[in-house]
Amino acid sequence: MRQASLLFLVRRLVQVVPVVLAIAAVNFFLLRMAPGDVADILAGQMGHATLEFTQQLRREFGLDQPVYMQFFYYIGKLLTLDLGRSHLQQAPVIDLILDRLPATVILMLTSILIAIAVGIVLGVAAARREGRLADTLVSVTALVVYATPAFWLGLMLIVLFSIQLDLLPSGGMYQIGAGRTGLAHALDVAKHLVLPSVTLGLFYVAIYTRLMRASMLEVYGLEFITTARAKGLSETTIAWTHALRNALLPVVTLAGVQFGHLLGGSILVETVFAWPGLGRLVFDALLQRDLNLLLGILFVSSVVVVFANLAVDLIYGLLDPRIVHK
Amino acid sequence: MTAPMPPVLAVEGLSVEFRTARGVVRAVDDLSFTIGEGETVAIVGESGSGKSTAAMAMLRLIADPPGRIVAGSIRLDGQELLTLDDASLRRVRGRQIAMIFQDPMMALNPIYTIERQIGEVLRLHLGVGRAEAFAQTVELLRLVGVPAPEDRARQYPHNLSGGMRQRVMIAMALACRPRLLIADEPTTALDVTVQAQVLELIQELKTRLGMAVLLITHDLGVVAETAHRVIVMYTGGKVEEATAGQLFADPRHPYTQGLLQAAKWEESDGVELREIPGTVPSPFAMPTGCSFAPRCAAVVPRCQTDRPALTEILPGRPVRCFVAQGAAR
Amino acid sequence: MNGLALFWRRYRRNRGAVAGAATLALVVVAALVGPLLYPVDPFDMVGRPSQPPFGRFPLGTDVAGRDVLAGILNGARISLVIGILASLAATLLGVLVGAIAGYYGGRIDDMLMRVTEFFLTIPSFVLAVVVVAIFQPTVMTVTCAIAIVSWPSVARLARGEFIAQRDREYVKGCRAIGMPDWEIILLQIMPNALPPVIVVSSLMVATAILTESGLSFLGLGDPNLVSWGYMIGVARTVLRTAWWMAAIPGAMILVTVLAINLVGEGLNDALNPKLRRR
Amino acid sequence: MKASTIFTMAAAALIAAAPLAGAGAQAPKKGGTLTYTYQPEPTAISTLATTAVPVALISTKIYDGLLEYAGPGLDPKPGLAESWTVSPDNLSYSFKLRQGVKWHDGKPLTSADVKFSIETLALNYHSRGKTYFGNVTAIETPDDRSVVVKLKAPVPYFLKAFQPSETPIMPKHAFSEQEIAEKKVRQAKVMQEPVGTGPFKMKEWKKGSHIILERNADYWKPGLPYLDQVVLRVLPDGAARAIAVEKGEVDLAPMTALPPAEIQRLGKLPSLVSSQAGSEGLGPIMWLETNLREKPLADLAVRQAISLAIDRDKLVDVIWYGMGKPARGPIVSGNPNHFNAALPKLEYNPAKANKLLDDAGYKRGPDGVRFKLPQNFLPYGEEWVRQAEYIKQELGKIGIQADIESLDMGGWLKKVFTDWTYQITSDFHHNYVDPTIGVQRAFLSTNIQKGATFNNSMGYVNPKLDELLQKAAATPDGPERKKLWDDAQKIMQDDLPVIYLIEIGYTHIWNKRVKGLITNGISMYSNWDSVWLE
Repeated sequence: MRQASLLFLVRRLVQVVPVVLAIAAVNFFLLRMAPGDVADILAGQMGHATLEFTQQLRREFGLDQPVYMQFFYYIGKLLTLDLGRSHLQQAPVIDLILDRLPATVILMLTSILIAIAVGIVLGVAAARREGRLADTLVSVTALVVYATPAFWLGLMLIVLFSIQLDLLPSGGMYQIGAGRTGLAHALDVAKHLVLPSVTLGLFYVAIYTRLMRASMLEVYGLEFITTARAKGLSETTIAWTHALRNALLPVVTLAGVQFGHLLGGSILVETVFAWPGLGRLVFDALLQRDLNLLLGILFVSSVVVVFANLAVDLIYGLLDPRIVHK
Repeated sequence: MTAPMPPVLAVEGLSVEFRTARGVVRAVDDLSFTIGEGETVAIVGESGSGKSTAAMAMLRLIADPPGRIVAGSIRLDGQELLTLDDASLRRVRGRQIAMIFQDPMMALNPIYTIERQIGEVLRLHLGVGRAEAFAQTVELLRLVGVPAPEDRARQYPHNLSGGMRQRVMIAMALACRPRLLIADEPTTALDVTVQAQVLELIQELKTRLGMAVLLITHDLGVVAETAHRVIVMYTGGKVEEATAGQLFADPRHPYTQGLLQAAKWEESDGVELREIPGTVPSPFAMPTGCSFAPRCAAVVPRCQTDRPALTEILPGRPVRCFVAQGAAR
Repeated sequence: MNGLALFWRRYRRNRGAVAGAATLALVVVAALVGPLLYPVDPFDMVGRPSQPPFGRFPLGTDVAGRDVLAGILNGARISLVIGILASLAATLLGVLVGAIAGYYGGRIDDMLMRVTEFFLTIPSFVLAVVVVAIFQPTVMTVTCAIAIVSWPSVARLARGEFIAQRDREYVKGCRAIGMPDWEIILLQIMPNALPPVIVVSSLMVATAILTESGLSFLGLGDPNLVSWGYMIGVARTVLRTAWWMAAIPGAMILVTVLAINLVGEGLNDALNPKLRRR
Repeated sequence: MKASTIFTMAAAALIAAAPLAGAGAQAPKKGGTLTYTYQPEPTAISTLATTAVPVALISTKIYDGLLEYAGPGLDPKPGLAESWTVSPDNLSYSFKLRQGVKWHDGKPLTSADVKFSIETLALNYHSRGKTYFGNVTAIETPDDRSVVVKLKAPVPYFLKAFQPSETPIMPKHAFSEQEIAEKKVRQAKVMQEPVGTGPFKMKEWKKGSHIILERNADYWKPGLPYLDQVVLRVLPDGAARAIAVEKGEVDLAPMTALPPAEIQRLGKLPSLVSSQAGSEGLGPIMWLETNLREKPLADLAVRQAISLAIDRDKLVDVIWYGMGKPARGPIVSGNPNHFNAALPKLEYNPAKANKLLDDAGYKRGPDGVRFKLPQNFLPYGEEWVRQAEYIKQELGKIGIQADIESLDMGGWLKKVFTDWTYQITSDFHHNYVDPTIGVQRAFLSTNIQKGATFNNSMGYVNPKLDELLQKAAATPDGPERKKLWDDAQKIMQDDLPVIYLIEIGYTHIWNKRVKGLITNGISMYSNWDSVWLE
């Protein structure tokens, strides 16, 4: 059994390689279609650089080579897991990404956990009261939240909680220069995390609530729920043990898909809340034609997605013993 | 065979309605019957006859909305079930009345082990601990004839064969030694040899544990082998009741006759199947007279206009048919 | 006709969907005739900047003294047009890919699904941002970018429907009488496979409007046209003093997207009665 | 209030508060952290890598220049060089370095570092290095404390070259032979982990979040700096920056780091100070660059019409919230030494513009459009988009359809300076302290070079102007040079190779508790060693 799982894992990982390489290739050529390059940007930042100067920069960065040569060079380095250097930030891409990754992961995990937890509770509650007032309220709220642009919501939350009520910081990840460590630091980060994670999470709360409700209702229609009732189990027990775990499968699938997509959502939220994560970095890198950095982020993010999907498969196996990985 | 006294289950005037977008449907109509200790009563009928709804009603398992028990009484050992509060009702379910279902694959939760699903009942109703629950589960599995019960207990439903799964269902139902076992089409999903084993098992355990059994089925073969008394249902109402012997020897209602006829044909291979012509009428378009009239071979004009009442044509032989009652003028 | 009546009867049963349809109709009417009835150029500086609503201008002015109501009415057009066009394009592409993959199966299916997966692996909003930034923000590129990130889900759905349908008796029958594949796909299977796709693509309009607003917010909208997302982006800088300036277009997005979602649910009820609870 | 008057007041306050001036009304306090915000985040800590504002803001606190400067016109005063002499022919400059200055890593500063910083670094890597040091023939270091720079021709602004943002003095020992030989100076570690002689040194750089500089205890000015720390907070969203300033989370938003609307609002708050003083040495100016290579922009009448169609006062008031004033030519009016005050104001007169176009034969089509003129804009932020939208509206009124094409920085640079395929675009230049540094590059015909940025993208050729500019570049400041520049400005206003828009007033907003910020014409690029917190 365990060996089968391991084999499955290895096979999945092997399958991943061409996908990830294909992604890298498409990204490479897609980004090369952008007008201007990092030498232009650097020259622009200089104020008034000369043509000779920009050419020198291109030589320095290897941008004077034909595109296919640059591509082979890039892929070659990629195969040795070298993401190259950011010409603009003058640092290895991997360092820049690793620098930002924790912030994004914290934000993503918190939001997705909030979303799943709240979504499950609300979805189950709504499903158990199907058609009644509570259900209608939850469903309508979910729909409204689902329709709210996240960045707008973020701005409104700042106005309310940061400006009017002065309860929470308006941005950043922790109070800079306060030099807090340990628990105090963690609490500080938590305080800064509230608004962005709620903003990013609310949209997904709506999705998970709806999904959970639908999924629960579907499970409620299955016969083993009747069996459980016939056994004399209370409705609460039935909901939280028999129904929930079965209803979780689609939620897990979605979570896997969304973990990757959170990077997209986090562009907006990180911008609004000055969260020092990857989402913002990707946007800046794009505007500054920091090709290597951009490629690196996209690469890492697709690897994250691939692993998230892998995790989903594994969690599937944990949730549902019928699923055997072949 | 006579019914032992007093009855374990006494149902009287039970009516169940469903509210749908197209109107109210009466799924069970004024159903009454009793089951004594050690007795097996079968309810037969085609699908849509209301027999499963009736079975579900015994444990008040009909989803509300849309369904509702609108009239009647269900007494278990003299205790009225329809007025019980939720907590008391849960103490009846699984403990005093247990149920097994048509498709054990669907009726077992796919993500929990056998042990967990049986143990759950034991822990809930008998308050035993985890270890004790496991021990009893193994005993129960052994009782219902599951080989290697210790191993099986730790497996999941999908690891078992259909027959084994149904045995597990039975073990689960029997966990608390219920007074009444309701078996809703317990063998339909199984192949023929396994069917026989399962039925035999139920019979044997019934005797051993002194339960009453309510068997819901459309299979007259099953009835013949196991039931003491038989209730024939059509469009939600009882159309005939008799001991099994009487029924097979001397069916009075044309519907019963049709069922028996169809069953006989079914047994002899190679010959063209003959079923009762026509279909069960839509609950939204019930005929004004006898609901069987449109399909009835013995139909007389009165059947189209009046609805026959359930009348005893012999002691203990109620039939709902003008022709059988000799009132077909 | 009868089918339409049945559809309407089923649809009508969902009160939220009826309310959604009514709201959506209002928005569409506002988009169509609003700019005619209220012919103010949304880019014209007509007054003092940042005036609150209900003064000289019904919804106030924006940071550059431009009429917010004019922006809302004109923005309705852009937001709806982009939303609808992007979903249409995504639906067409998605159905095409899904149909071919599902109908033919085998290696074609494998290949097409790899491509689909590829698009699903890149975070969609990131991809949209990249595409728009690279090809310059215009209505065209924004629409295309949204379509590019939206089609894979349609493709998957359509593929599933086609797989479910392709071995049905009627399809076998069509093959038996020598009907060409394209005819089977387009005229025979498509009508049966379409209802769930319609539901999904109606919901996609809502997502597309949100995506467009996000892009505009990042400054990646068409600079020659007013959209609601653009208006929020503009108002962002004066959030503190003139919150309504962001709140009004934000509320418009919310209401419109909500209405579309409700309509989507209604369609779901009406077109997929068996999937009613999804 | 005019910027210059604010400046004088601030300068007076500073002199009163300066430590050397003795008993002031308020004695400076030591300690505290000054937090400022600017967008975007710097990409390196040295203006050799790029002279972009965020880099200059932070690196000038770490790296000293050879000299320091006073007043809006940047009068040189001793810095790392405690004294200097200039030969009568203006061809030899001798600097004497201060004794006992140490790098942040403890090593002593020597004349070799200075020579290296000029010869190897500034000349080759700084974008204005050739403007300053192109005439240098030799740099001699007779001893550890002496530097002699020889020129082949006089450079009138030569002493202005030693600002910390222009010629940062960097440690020679921080660069490897290989980095210098392979011209990979930009990749040196010191670009990210700076080692300077300035009042602050690098403590922590958390990319995407903040940079913390801490007090250099061994700073060569005794008792300075007052501040314990200078912190840069990275806040990508303008509204968020404003909120942070308003809440006191950030003390300073320099150089229009906030959205103009917010600056206008925050400037009125009692807790904050808003000022346009202190950027005279930069002289920011904005214009519409016009591609003169083809019709219709080759036609002077068209350019005049465009100029007449734009209401610069409204542009300043509405789009820039009053932060700036209408421009009259390429040199900002705040430049006391070189601005030609006789230049007339640029008129706003759409009727005249329409007539000009009618007379020049540009007939309106049935849709009222005479011709299309796609418009680009410098992607520096929201206001630039608003401005493009405004220009589109105004040009629309005279029958020119100027649809906006949105490009990000990379695309814009390529289109404007490499491909020359734009029609009109907003652009923005710094005059710097001398017009030869900041102005001539955009108008000299020899600066029509594909791929070189912020130069003569218009393809503008006027031999008479070329001659004036070149002459001015080699003439020492004085009436003769003033005349040359006055004439040049007249030509540049008449020819309208670009449509001058406005002189942007860099607005700095700070918390009242911050004192001593405005010291000269490049206050934000100064080292803040005497800034203190109340």
